[in-house]
Amino acid sequence: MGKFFAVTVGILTIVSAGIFMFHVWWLPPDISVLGAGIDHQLNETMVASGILFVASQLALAVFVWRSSGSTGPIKIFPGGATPMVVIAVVLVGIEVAVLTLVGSKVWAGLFMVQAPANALQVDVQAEQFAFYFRYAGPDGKFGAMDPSKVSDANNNFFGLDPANDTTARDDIVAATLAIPVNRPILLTMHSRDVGHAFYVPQLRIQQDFVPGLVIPLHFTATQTGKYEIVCTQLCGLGHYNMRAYVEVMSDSDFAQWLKTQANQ
Amino acid sequence: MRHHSAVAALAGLGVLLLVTGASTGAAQESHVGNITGHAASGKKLYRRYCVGCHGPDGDGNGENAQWIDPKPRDFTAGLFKCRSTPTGTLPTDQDLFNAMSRGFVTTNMPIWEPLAAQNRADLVAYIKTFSPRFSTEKPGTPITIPPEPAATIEGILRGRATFQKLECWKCHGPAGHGDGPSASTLTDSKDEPIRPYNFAAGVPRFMCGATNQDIYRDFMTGLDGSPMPSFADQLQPSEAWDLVHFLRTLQPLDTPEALIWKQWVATHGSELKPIGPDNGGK
Amino acid sequence: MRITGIAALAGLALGASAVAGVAGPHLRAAGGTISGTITYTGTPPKMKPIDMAKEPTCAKQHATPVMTEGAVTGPGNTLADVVVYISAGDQPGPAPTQPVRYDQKGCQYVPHVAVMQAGQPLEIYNDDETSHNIHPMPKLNSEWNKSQPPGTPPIHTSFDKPEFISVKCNVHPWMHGVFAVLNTSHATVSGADGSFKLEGLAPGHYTVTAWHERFGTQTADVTITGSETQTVKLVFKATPY
Amino acid sequence: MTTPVRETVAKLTELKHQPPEGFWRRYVFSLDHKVIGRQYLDLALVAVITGMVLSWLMRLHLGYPNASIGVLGPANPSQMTPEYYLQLMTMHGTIMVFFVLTTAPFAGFGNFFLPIQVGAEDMAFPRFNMMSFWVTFLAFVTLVASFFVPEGPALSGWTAYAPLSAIGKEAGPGEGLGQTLWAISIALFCVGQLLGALNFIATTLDLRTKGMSLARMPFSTWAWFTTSVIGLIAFSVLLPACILLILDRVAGTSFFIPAGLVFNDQVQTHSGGSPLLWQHLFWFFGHPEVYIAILPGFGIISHILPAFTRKPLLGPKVLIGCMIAIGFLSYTVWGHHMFLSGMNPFSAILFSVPTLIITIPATIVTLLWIGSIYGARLRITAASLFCLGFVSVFVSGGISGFFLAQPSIDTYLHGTYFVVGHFHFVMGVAAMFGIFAGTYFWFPKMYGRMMNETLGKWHFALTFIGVYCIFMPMHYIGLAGNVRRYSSFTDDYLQPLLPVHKFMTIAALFTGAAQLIFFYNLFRSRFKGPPAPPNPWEATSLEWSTPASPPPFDNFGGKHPVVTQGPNEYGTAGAKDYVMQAGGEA
Repeated sequence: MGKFFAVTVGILTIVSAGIFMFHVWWLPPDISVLGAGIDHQLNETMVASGILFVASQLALAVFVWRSSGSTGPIKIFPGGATPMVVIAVVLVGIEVAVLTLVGSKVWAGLFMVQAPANALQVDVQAEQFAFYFRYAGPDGKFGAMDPSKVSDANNNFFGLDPANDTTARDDIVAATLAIPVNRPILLTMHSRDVGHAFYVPQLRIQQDFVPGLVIPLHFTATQTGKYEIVCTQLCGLGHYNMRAYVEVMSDSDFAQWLKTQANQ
Repeated sequence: MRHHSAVAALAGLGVLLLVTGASTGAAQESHVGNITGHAASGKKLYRRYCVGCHGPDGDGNGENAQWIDPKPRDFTAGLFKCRSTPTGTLPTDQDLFNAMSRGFVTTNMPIWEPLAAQNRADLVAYIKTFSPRFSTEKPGTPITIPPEPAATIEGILRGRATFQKLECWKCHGPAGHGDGPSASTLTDSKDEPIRPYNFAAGVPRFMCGATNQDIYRDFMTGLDGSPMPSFADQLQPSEAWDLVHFLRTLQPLDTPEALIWKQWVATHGSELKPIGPDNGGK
Repeated sequence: MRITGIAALAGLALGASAVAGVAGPHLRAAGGTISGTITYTGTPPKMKPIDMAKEPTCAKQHATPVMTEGAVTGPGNTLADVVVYISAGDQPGPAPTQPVRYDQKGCQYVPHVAVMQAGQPLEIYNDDETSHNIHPMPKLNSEWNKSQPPGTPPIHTSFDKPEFISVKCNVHPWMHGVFAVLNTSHATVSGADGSFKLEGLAPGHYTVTAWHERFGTQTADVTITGSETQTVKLVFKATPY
Repeated sequence: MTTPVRETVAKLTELKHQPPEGFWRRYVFSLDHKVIGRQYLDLALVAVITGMVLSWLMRLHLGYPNASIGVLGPANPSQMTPEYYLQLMTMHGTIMVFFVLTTAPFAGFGNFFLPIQVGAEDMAFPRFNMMSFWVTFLAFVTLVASFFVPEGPALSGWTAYAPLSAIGKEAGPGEGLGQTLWAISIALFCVGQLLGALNFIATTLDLRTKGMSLARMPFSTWAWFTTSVIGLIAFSVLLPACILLILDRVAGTSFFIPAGLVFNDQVQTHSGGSPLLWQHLFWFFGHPEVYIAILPGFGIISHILPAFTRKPLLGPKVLIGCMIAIGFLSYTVWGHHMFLSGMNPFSAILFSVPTLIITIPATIVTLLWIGSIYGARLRITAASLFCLGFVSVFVSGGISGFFLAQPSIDTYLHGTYFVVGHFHFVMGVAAMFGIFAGTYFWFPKMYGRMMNETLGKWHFALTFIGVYCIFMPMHYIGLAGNVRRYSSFTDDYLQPLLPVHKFMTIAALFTGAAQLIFFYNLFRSRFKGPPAPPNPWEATSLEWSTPASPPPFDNFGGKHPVVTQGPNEYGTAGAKDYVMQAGGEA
C-alpha cells in the first residue's frame, strides 16, 4: 500500500504538472499593454512553484516508497531539521523577495499610476445585473447623477436629469463598452446597488465596484475585437448572467459609433 | 536537537574524548558485559530522559522532584539502594545498569528497557560522573549468593522467627505492609521521610528485582541511603534463605512458599504466636 | 359643456335605466359600449432604443432595436398602453377563471401591460433561451421574486388586492411591465393608435378611469342608457422627463 | 508554574469530580470533555454530510445544467434556479467552514484529547464547555432552519459581502429572513467558539500535570492551543461584525450600507455606511479562520506521523515555532482577499508581503514532515496514509497560494475557479484529511474499538485520487478565466470548459460515494469493531497512558501522571522503540 501511495503521488504529480506545462488550458491571448507584465509574472511564478511542487511531491513519493514496511534501523535525515529550514528560508525567501519586487512593479503600473492625460474617460454604472457605460458627449462633461432619477424602465440607468441639467442631455449611454484601440481608457466605476466587479480576461484586468465609491481603472487595449466583460463579485441571482461586451475599434469606427449613438 | 543517531553520538563522543578523554579516564566509562558506556554520549541521553527528575546536576532536584515521592535519587552522594556489593561500597556498573533497566516499582522511576543497552551503559557512565567517589574508589566486590535451598515449612517458620528477632516488623509491620510502629519516624540519608517497603505492593516485584536472589541481596547488602541496613553480619546464608522464603509468604501471591505456608496455617494456625512486641522480650 | 349635457341626459334617463336594469340580463349581455382614444398634450419623453447586447439570444430576435415602453405614443398624439377601466358604478362579478397569459419574449414583456381582475389566475411564460427573473413590486399584495430558467413550466400566480403593480426583470434591467389588478371585469388597454373599447355595460352611471404609468390618471363620467356606444376623450398631460 | 489562577481553576474542576448520574447529565448535558468532544464530532458529521450533499447538487447542476434535479429547486420543480444554486453554495460554504472545519479538528478532537494530553481531569471550565457546544448546536439549527423560510436561505456566499447581505429583501431572493438567520447563526457560533477558546487556553496553561512543561506538550496540544489563541481574537471580531450586520438588516442602521443605493428604481433610505468595513471585519476573522481550520490539522499530522514512522519528528521546536509564527502572521494578511476591493492599492503590496512570507513557515513544516519520512520504519495504516495524503494535498494546495498572494497575478485570477481549487485543496481537503487521520488514529481511544483497516485503506485510495480529479482541474479552468459562483456558464469563452466541469462533477460524485465506505466503517466499528488495546499504535502521549479505552471519567483513574519527557520519543533502540511520556509507575 505504501508503494501504491508512492506511485499514485508520482502519477498525479506528473499529470498535474504536465497539464500546466503544456498549456492544455491556458489564459486567453493578451490584448492589453500591461497584460504582458502580468503574464510574465504568472509564468515566473508558474516555473518557480512548479519546481517546488514536483520536487516536494516526488521526494514524498520516494521516501514513502523506500521506508514503507522497512524494519531496518531508522535513519535521521542528514543534518536533521537544519537543511529544511535553510532550504525553505533561502530558496522560498529569495523567490518571495523576487516575486514581490517584480510583482509590485507590475501592480503599481496597473493601479498606482494616474491614467495618462489623453485617456478617454468612460463612466461605468454597475447594477443588478448589467453594466452601463456613459460617454461625456460633445460637451465633454458628464451630467450629474441623482439616484432618485434612476429609472431602468426609461433607460435612465445613471439617474440623469436632462430637464434641469444641460450637461446631462448629450451624455451617451450604452450597454456596450466601445473603445478605440491603442488609446488609454479611464473607467470611473460606480455601483448602484451591491458589489460587482469588472473582469475582462483578455485585458488581464479586474476591479470591484463598491457601492458608495467611485473607483478609477485604466487600461489600453492593443487589438480590435469583441470581448466579454463579466462580473466576478457575487451580486445576487443574476450574477452568472451579468455581462457586457467591450468592443475595441479603430479610431474611425469609434467616431462613427459615437455618432450613431448620439443620434438616438 | 533530536539527532542522537549513532552517527551523531559517535561524532560527539569522538570530540569529547579528544577534549576530556585523557585527564579523567575510568570515571568516564562504564563496562556492562562486553559493552563499554561513554559518559559523553550518556550526557545527551541524561539531558533528554533523566534530567526532568534527577536534575541537571544529578542531585535529584529536577523540576518534577517537587511532586515525586520517594524523591529521585541524588547521584552526587554516590549512595545506591540496589547493589550486589556490600553496604558502604560503590555499586558495580552492572548494578546501576540493572536498576535503570528494571525501573523502581512503587516509585516514579520508569522501566528503561526502550533504551538500547549501549545507551543505558552510556547513562551509567555519565551518572557515575556526578559523584567524586567513582573517580577515587573502586566498586565493592559482589557478595556471593549460595544456591537456594528448597522452601520448607520449617524454613519458613525459622524465617518468621528471624523476622521477629531482627525486628524487621518494627518498620515493615507484622504483616509486612510497611506499617510498623516506627515506620512513621523513618527518614533517608537526606532526612526526607521515607516509608518502609510494603511487601504487598508492586507484586510480584520487589524494589530491587523479582527473584528470590534479589530479595536475598536486598537485606544482605542493605539499601544504602535508606534506613534499611545490611544484615550480612547477623545472618548465616541458610537463615537468610529462610527469611527470603518467609518474605515471599507476605506477598498476596500464590508463590510456592505461600502455598506451603497457607497449607500449614490451615492446620496449625492456632499454635502461631503473632509477630509483634508482646513476645518480643522472651 | 358637452359633459354637463351628457349629465342632464343622464338625469332624464335615470328612470328608464332603472327599468332597464330590472328588465333582465339579456339587455345587460348586449349592453352599452364606451369607446374612445387616449391622447396627450405637451411633449412626451423620447422613446429610446434598448441595447440588448448583454443578452445576444434576445438581441438577435429583433431586426431593429426595441424601444423603451415607458410612454408609447402613436400618430396624432395618441397614447398606447393606457389602462382604461370602470372605476365606479360597476358591481364586480366573481373573478374569471381563465388565466391571463404573460410572456417573456425577446427580453420583453408581452403585453407590456396585463389587465386582470383581482384573484384572476395569471400564467407567466419564459419563451427565451435565457433565464429571467420575474419581480413584481406591489405595495398591497405580497412581493415576490423568482427566476425562471429557459424551458421550465409557467409560473402560476394571482393577486387578490387591486393595484397597479410594476414588474421588472433584474437580469435584464430594461425589461419592465405592469400588472393592472382591478376590481372590475370592464377594463382594457389602449392600442397602438390610442383607441380603446369597453363593452357589455349595463345601463347606468359610470366613472371611466384611464391610468398611465407615467402620466397618472384621467377620469370621465359616462351614463349608459341602453346598448348605445358612448365616446369619451381622455387627454393626458405629457412631460418630456 | 503555580499561579493563583491555577489553584482556583483546579478547585473549580475538583468540584464536579464525581461521575454524573442519569441519562441527560451523562450523555446530553454532560460536563465531561470527552462527551462534549464526541458531541462536537457528531455535529460535524451531520454537518459534513449535509454540506457534501449540497455540493453534489451544485456539481450536478454545473455538470448537467438542464438535468431536472426534481424537488430540489423549491422555486421551480423541474430545474435548479440561479438563486437556489447560490443558496446551496452559500450554505455549503458556511456549513463546511464553520460547522465542519472549525468544529471537528479543533472543538471536537481538541475537546476530547487536549485535557488528556496535558494530563488534566477535565477542561478548566466544564460548564462553559458544555455551553459552548450547545450554543454551537443552536447556531447549526438556526442555519439549517433558513432552508425552510420563505424565499429560502441566504445566497450572498459564506463571506456575506455587504450591502448585498445587509440591505434586505430588495436585493433579491434569499436576502430576506434567510440572510438574517445566517447572521444570527454565525453570531451564535462565535459565542460558542469564544467559550471554547477560553477553555482551551486556560486548560493548557493551568491544568498541565506534573512535569508537563510547555515544551513537552504534544504537537496536537500545541496546535489546539495556538488555534484557540487565534480563535479568541478572530471570533471576537466576527461577533460584533455579525451584530452590526443584523442591526443593518432589522434595525435600519447603516454600518455597511452607503447612501443613495437604488434597488428596483427605489432609492434606499440608508446612508453613511461602508461596504469595505464589512470586508475588513470579515476577513480579519476570515483569514485567521483558514488557519483555525488547518493548524489543528498540522498538529494532528505531526502528532500521528511519528507513531507510524517510528522515529522522532524532525525539529519539533522548529515545528512549534512555525505554527506560532503562522498564527501570528495570519493576522497581517487579511487584505490579500481584498486586493481588488477598491482599497488603497498601496496596501495591497503591504498585505502581499506577509502573505508571501507566511509561505516560509508553511514550507518549513512541510519539509519537516517529508524529511521525517526519510529513513523511517513506515507502518502503513489508514491513519498514516491520511497523514501522507495530507502532506501531498497540502503541498498541492499551498503552492497555488504563491499565485494568489501576488496582487498583480490576483488581478487576473481573483474570483476565478483557481481560487476555488486553491482553498478547497489547502483548507478543505487538507483539513478533512487531518480529520480522517485523527479519526482512524484516535477512534480506538474514543470508543474502545478498532476501525476496519482494509476499509480504511480503500477509503483513502479512492478519496485521494478523487480529490485530485475534482480540485486540480479547477486550477486549469481558473487559468482559462472561469469565474466562480456562477450557476451556469453562458459566456462564449466558457463554453469550451464545460466538459471539464462535467469531469469534475463525475469525480465529485465518485469521491462522495467513497465516503460511504468511511461512514459504514465508522458506524460498524463503533458497535462491532474488535476491542481496542490500551495503546494499539505504540504511541507515547498521555492519552495512551489512560487505564482504559475510552478513558474513565477522570481520565487517569484518580492518579496524576508524572511526565518525564516530550512526546517525540520514538526510535529508541531497546526492547521497545518508544518511551511513553508518563513512564513512571507511582
